[in-house]
Amino acid sequence: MSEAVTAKNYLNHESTIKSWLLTVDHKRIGVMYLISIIVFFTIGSFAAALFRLELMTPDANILQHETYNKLFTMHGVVMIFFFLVPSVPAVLGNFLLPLMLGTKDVAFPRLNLASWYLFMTGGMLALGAVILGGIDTGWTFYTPYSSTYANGNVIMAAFGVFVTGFSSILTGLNFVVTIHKMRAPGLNWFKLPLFVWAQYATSIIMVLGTPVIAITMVLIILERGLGIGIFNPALGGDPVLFQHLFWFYSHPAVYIMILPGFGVISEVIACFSRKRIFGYEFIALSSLAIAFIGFFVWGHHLFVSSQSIYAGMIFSILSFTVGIPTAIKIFNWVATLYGGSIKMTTPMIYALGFIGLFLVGGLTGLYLATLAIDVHLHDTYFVVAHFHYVMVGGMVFAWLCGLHFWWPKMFGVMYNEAAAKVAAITIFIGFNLTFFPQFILGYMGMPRRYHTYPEEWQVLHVLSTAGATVLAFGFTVFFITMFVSLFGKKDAGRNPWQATGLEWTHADSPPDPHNFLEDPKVTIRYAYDYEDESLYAEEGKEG
Amino acid sequence: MNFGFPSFPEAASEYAKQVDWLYAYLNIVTTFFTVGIIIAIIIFSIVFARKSEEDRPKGIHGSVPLEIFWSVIPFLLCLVMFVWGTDLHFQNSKAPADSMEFLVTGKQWMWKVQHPNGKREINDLHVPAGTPVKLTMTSEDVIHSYYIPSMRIKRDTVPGRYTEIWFEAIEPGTHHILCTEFCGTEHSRMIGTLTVMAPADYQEWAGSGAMGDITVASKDDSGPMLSVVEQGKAVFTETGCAVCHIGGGPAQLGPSLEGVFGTEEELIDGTKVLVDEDYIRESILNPAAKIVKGYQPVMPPYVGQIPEEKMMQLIAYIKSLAEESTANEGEI
Amino acid sequence: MSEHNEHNEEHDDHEHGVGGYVIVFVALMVLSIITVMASYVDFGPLNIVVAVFIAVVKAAIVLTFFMHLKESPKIITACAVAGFLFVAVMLSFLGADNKGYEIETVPQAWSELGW
Amino acid sequence: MSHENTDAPPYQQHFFENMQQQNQATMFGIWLFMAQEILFFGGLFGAYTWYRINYPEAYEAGSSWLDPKLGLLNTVVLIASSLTVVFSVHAARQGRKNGIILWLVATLILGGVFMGIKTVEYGAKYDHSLIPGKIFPENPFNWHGTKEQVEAAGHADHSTGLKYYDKASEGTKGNIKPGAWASDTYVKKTQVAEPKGIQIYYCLYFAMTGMHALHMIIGAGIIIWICILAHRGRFNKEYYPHVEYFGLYWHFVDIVWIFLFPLLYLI
Repeated sequence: MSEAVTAKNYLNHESTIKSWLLTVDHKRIGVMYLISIIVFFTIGSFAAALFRLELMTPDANILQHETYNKLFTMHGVVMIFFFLVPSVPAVLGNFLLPLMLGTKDVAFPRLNLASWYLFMTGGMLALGAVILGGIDTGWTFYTPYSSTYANGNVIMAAFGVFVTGFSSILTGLNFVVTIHKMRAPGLNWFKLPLFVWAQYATSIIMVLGTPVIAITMVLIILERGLGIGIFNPALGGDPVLFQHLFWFYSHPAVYIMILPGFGVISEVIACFSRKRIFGYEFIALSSLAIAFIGFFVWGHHLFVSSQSIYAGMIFSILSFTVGIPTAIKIFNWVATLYGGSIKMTTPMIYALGFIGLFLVGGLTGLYLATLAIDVHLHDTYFVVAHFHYVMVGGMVFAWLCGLHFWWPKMFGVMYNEAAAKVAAITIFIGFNLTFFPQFILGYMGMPRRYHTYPEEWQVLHVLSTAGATVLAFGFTVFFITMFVSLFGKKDAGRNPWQATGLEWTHADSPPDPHNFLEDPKVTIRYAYDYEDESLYAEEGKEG
Repeated sequence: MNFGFPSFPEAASEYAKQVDWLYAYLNIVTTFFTVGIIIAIIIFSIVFARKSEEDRPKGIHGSVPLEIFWSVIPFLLCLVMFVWGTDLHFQNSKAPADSMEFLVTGKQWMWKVQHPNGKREINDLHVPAGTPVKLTMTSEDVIHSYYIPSMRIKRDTVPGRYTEIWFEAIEPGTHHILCTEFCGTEHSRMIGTLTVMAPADYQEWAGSGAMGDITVASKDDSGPMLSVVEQGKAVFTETGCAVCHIGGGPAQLGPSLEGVFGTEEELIDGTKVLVDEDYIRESILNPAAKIVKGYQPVMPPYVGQIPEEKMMQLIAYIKSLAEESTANEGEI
Repeated sequence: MSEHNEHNEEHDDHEHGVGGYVIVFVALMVLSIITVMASYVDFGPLNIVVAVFIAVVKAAIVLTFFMHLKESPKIITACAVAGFLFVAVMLSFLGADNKGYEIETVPQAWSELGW
Repeated sequence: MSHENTDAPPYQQHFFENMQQQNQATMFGIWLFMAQEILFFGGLFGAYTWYRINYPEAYEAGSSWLDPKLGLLNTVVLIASSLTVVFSVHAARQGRKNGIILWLVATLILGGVFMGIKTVEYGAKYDHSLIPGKIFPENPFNWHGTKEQVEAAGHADHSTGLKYYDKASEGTKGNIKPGAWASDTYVKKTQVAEPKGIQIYYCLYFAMTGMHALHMIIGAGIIIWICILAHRGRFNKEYYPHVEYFGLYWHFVDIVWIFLFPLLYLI
């Protein structure tokens, strides 16, 4: 790293490997999560690239059936449990939460470090399962396939998910306590940044939802290892029960994967519109509403799996209901743009891209909540496209957005704006090209997890693979840009975006090991007070 | 089906067309919002672009009427989707009484089908046009899902339990049959062709005795072709069910099965149970679970002794016993 | 919920000392015996309701007195309640899927509605 | 605003403003953990509910082999151990080091009694071949009827095909242990039908009580650790969080049993 700056900060005050591995500093733990999830992201992406290539032709060319199944399972397990769930909460959340709250650390720093170790243990177990023979159950682990018929190391992978689940629970617990008890004097609930609100809602889901998947994984392990029969129809077990228990967590889990993204977007939109956010209370409380209602909609994953049609009806209406708080957020963001002073920086491009893509993802969710339509679309590429629009178009865009936004704060350096913008636009185009054709494929009936498919669908698959190539190129540009920037001059300055929030106004870039040189006192009138002239004062432009 | 660039699946039944109308409504609503919001973002980005670093736009706190407006309108639009979609789904969830019943068994990685007259097929399905066709389905191993895109219907086949779907094809043609629930290595090969034939052609085809291109022939195929009910009767006799379950009278160990299907029976603990496919299946596999009042739990369990296909034939036969007896009473 | 909950001073909640705890213990014992006795009476399907109700009362007693929810800030009570609430929701939805596999259960009325 | 807190007690973490904040934060954290535990067991109770609706008769038949007397005894033991924990916390509040250790050891002993009774019960399940799955391949799950059916058969004739080998008469036959059930190859004129889902009942029985027992074993480890800390004089009147939080944990384990007892043994 550059020698230009000698000021003590959290990155350089100690530099041994031990000082990183045993750190209890939330900022360093955040950076460790960042590095880990980038590794997992790369692994998951390579799996996706391989099977996307295979899907160019209707027949099996480069992969065996078995290999194909293992690859998409690996893609799903790694991306969901080891990339998306920790992407914003564990990286940006860990780094920013105490800074935003004006405190020295999270409530339980050692627990925080333990979470990272649990996460890595789980990740290693899952990767180990992949290396030692792979798993071919899909990330959903549906019984009785996973418990009786599947090949490979289901037990090891399930145990990996179990362990990672506890990492998630402990992180959530830590955040909830931190937000409740560690706020700086004067920072009351309705002065909090919306990122904190989003993290709060997410953490509640993590604490209350994840234990159910943990116990479900225990049951899978017992069933597969000891054949106790709890999901085995031959012994009276019921595979549909597994689906209920699984989705009781896994549906709220998609809100774990998207709510923190909403938080990031709220910050960025306000900052680059230079305007307080429109309808602050509605955005804040809609996060909680989503977290709460999100627990009662899981049955829409079981519309065709012989669930009672009455239960289906209830879950259908509840699924529509959860769309409303989401709509409120989108309308409020657009309303914030109105009358603002909009600057098209890289984070802003990602944020606006997020709104567009998430809109498509969210609205296609309505198709899947509608009973008659879902029967047709269930388990087709329509679902795949919907999910990727929400998760990649939503969460990955939010993650990239947040990374670009807080990069100067995290590492004290500014990246090359032009290159970053090229990456952002390439990713946006590549993403749409990859996944929009899949909506059409889905309505035509292309089932997910198919290795080979009828010939007439080839055109759309080729389009999709072409898009994936563009997407891969975009991500490569992004990684190179960010990596190169680390070796640049540490001259980002304390508040390069002239943003509100304690992390910008009171902490250095990169922050001191103890975050703030003196304890911050909150004097703002309300959150996102962009009319406050002190933001634009001396340290605005030059650090 | 293929017109250069495939973009929309064929709608081969009335129901499929109704689903497409609902789909069209959803497309209109979502396109309106997507395009509207994206245009708003673009216009705002241009009109309110930062002109100078000295810009200090005025903040707006928010507006409760606006929030209510943009919550209630989408909610009402969603309610229409909900009511429409649920109504369509409920109306389609039960097959008409005069449907032809086909038996479908999913197995890694094939669909085994039996026609009402006993003819068998693997993977493919031949049906007559203009007749409601009901598929009663189960699975021998893992969960599969029977999917006919051009009929817009799909249902999981769950081991240990029966599910059903039905459709009525409008005109002759061929369509895809797909498995949509991931079921293992050759999941993507678990596909077949639905051939809709003119009723007369179907009669000829089904009556011909030709077994199509079946590669996995079962032992029963060697003899003269029997209908499902007849095969069920054979199973009924050879398994020895007839000893206790036909005729009735005080000396009989088990309740007579004539005319019981679809009725309610009182159990020893006083509760009532509807005699349906699942109950019959349960009573064969685990007789002691629900004993009809007046009888002793003496029947041995047949778990693992009757393959799924035979089970379906048995059930079809027991059903037919009920139909014979109700036919005399002139029930609709 | 928000600012530090002042009404809870950690050190002045010793009102029910040893004696209080023993009374709580005796109450729990009595309830345990009642629940056993109730199980020998045939209330039909109500048996399970009675048993669960007594168990809920016992759990509430343990939570209130042994676990000191009585003197704890509201947010902590909220934690406990949230846990039980979400389990209750899960159980009721699982119950809603009861017997869902019988297609016969579609009421005629619904399809005749036609809308 | 506060500078380095020089008058802070040694057990205050540096990132907390004061002890009150630390206490409230840790207490809140522990309760969130409790909420998490409730949901963890909630998954098992979900499975219990689901199968109870599907197989009511299996629950009835299966529970006939559980002894409510032992269950009640265990309930008494466990609630008593909750009481001793409360006393231990009470002692901690008054700063009595020996009181902490004494009552915790009492808790440990009661926990041991509970586990002992549990072992007896599990052993009986083994003898009756009621352990599902492949845990004991030499003694697979084998249903011989409810307790009432078996007792009736044992004293009357062999018409239902059931026979109980008591120690005196048949103890030496084959590899069947005294008091064990005859295997299928022995006497079975007609089979007793298994209620559907009977194995599932025992799956749930072992999963739920096993998970509960696992929590008790972890609790026992914590007791020993806290006793060591107390012995070293780590606690005082103002500072005894370990004891207090362990108390909460133990009461939670108690609450789980309060639900398990009636649901498994009584109805």
